[in-house]
Amino acid sequence: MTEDVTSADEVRQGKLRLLEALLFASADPLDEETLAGRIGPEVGALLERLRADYAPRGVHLVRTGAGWAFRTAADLAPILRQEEEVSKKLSRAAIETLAIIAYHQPVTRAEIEAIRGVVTSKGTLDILMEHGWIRPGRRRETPGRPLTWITTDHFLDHFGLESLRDLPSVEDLRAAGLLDSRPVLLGLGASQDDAPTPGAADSQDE
Amino acid sequence: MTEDVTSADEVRQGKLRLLEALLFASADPLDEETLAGRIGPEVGALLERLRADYAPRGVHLVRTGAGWAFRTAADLAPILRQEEEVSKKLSRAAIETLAIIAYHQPVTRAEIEAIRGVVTSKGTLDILMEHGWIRPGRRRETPGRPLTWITTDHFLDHFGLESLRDLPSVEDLRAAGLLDSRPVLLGLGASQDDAPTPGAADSQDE
Amino acid sequence: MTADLFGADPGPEVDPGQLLLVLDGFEGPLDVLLVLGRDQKVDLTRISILALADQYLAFIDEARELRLELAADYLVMAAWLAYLKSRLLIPEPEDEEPSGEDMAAALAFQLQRLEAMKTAAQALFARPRLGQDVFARGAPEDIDIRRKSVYEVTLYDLLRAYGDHRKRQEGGVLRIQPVRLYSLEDAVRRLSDLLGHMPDWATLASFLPAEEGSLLTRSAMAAHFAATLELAKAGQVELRQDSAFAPIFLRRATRDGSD
Repeated sequence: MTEDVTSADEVRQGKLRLLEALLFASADPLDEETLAGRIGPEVGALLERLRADYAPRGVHLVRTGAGWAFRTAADLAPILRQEEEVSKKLSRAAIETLAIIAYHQPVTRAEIEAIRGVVTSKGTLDILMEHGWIRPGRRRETPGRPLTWITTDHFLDHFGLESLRDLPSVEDLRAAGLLDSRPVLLGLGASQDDAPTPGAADSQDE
Repeated sequence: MTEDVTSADEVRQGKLRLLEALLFASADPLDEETLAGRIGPEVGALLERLRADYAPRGVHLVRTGAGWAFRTAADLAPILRQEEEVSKKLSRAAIETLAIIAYHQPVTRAEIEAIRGVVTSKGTLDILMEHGWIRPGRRRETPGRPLTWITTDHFLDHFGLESLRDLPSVEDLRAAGLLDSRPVLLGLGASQDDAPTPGAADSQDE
Repeated sequence: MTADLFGADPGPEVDPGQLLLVLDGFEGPLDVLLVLGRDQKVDLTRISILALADQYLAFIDEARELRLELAADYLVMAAWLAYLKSRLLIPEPEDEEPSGEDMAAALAFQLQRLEAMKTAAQALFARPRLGQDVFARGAPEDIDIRRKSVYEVTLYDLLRAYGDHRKRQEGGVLRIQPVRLYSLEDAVRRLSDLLGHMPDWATLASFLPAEEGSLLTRSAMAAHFAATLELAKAGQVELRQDSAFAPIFLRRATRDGSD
């Protein structure tokens, strides 16, 4: 009887160690499905256990997007910080565009332009995509079928977000009605033509 | 008195966490001297403490020739390595061929060569097929009945596309900055016409 | 929330003159309006659109006085704001058009939305970032348990490859941007005007416009030279060149044809 309990514990302990090693070996997040393939269906509980084990340590187990990864603790950032290379600094346009895609996704380029009031210059969407932060989403089923843009799991990982719900102030902005991506005015930026629906504005671009 | 002890403990705990994070994030083993510079002279004792903490876990702190590093536990190696695969870089020719098949499918090999302007080596299509990104489609009902190539569902899966319709169009690529075909007319003074906003230059492309 | 987003930092007081100095730093007219709006030191939900329109129109006037080249969208915004202003000042006609109040509210909303996104962008980039504040395992071990992706190819790589390919294909299709050149007609008109103020011989070079840009300068030289020939043919100027490659002199033709 006692032996059985011990052996079940040992199996569990072994799985925990394997899970830990798998996550530790990888620099990129591993999704739960992949891990379940190696560990078994109890991986969810084991991940929570591991997260709790590491919570007080200098390395944390974090959930980001679809996956899990070990990352240095966020509170150590001031000591560990490495300044970004100057060449990698993003333009203001790129930073704002990323925020708009993150908060308004899926969002068309015409909508981004309506929000910013300027056309999107080169070196904006392509740079964000090169960083692996955004990717094309589904086409909008409106006239012209414009392409939409969405953020990636790597975006969540990079900014330490578990999900899009954790975007700063996202609920407040939604409640305030500020996540409406409709073009509003004539004469502003990309939506110069009369655009009663968002789709109509997009169709100009496609 | 008790307070002093607590605070000394906290300092020690903080140093232990920093040590852990430094070792975790470093690409190379860190030697004790370097660590002492960040942590303090007690680093030796802290390293031993950390080694003991991790001894039963799936990750070990090991001393290598040059210094200290975290490694997955040696006893797990056989299980971990079971599916070890080295990721490879795909050649430029292969990526371009894949892109052309994706955009022009169904497309024959002769057509791929006509589009690329170079002969496609046998190995290129083989690699793409082996990887499950492309497969033969229907034969073209023209003399010689050449085989056509099309992309697979795995292709969509790998690149996170829901359907082929979600591939960005040439116009989308241009708008995103991934395709800039405007030649630079050096010395023609055309740049004088550039408006102060970066976007103005783009609008000529729309 | 609203107060946090919009009331926190009204920013320094900006007058249109100062704004012009940093025109390059703006991301279009809406961005300018936002900076002007912050200058009112109220939260954007209570902003005076009428005052904002006046500020913006003053800004555009000043830019024009300084002969700064403004992109078309700045002027479109100015025209739109002038229209909005008239709609706000005169009684609303009973028709289908949106009312001035509605238009003003829509503009205020757009400014709030842009401000919200700017604030959100700051909050986002203030977060601990991977590779800068938070770090992944520095020495990942070569164990890829995700069998399906042996090759490291991202959608970006694929699209970039296709874009590069298309770029090579499109190499033959030139889109030539309009080139600013000095026309003969411009030069004739300009020389005719200037000659009235030139009592005596002057070099052709002294008539050339002092504008930047080598191509424009060279085309101006050619256009003015051709213009002098046209004007000489018409009997309006006299030309003189002392030797080959020497400076060309010209003056207004004297009426009696002597000299």
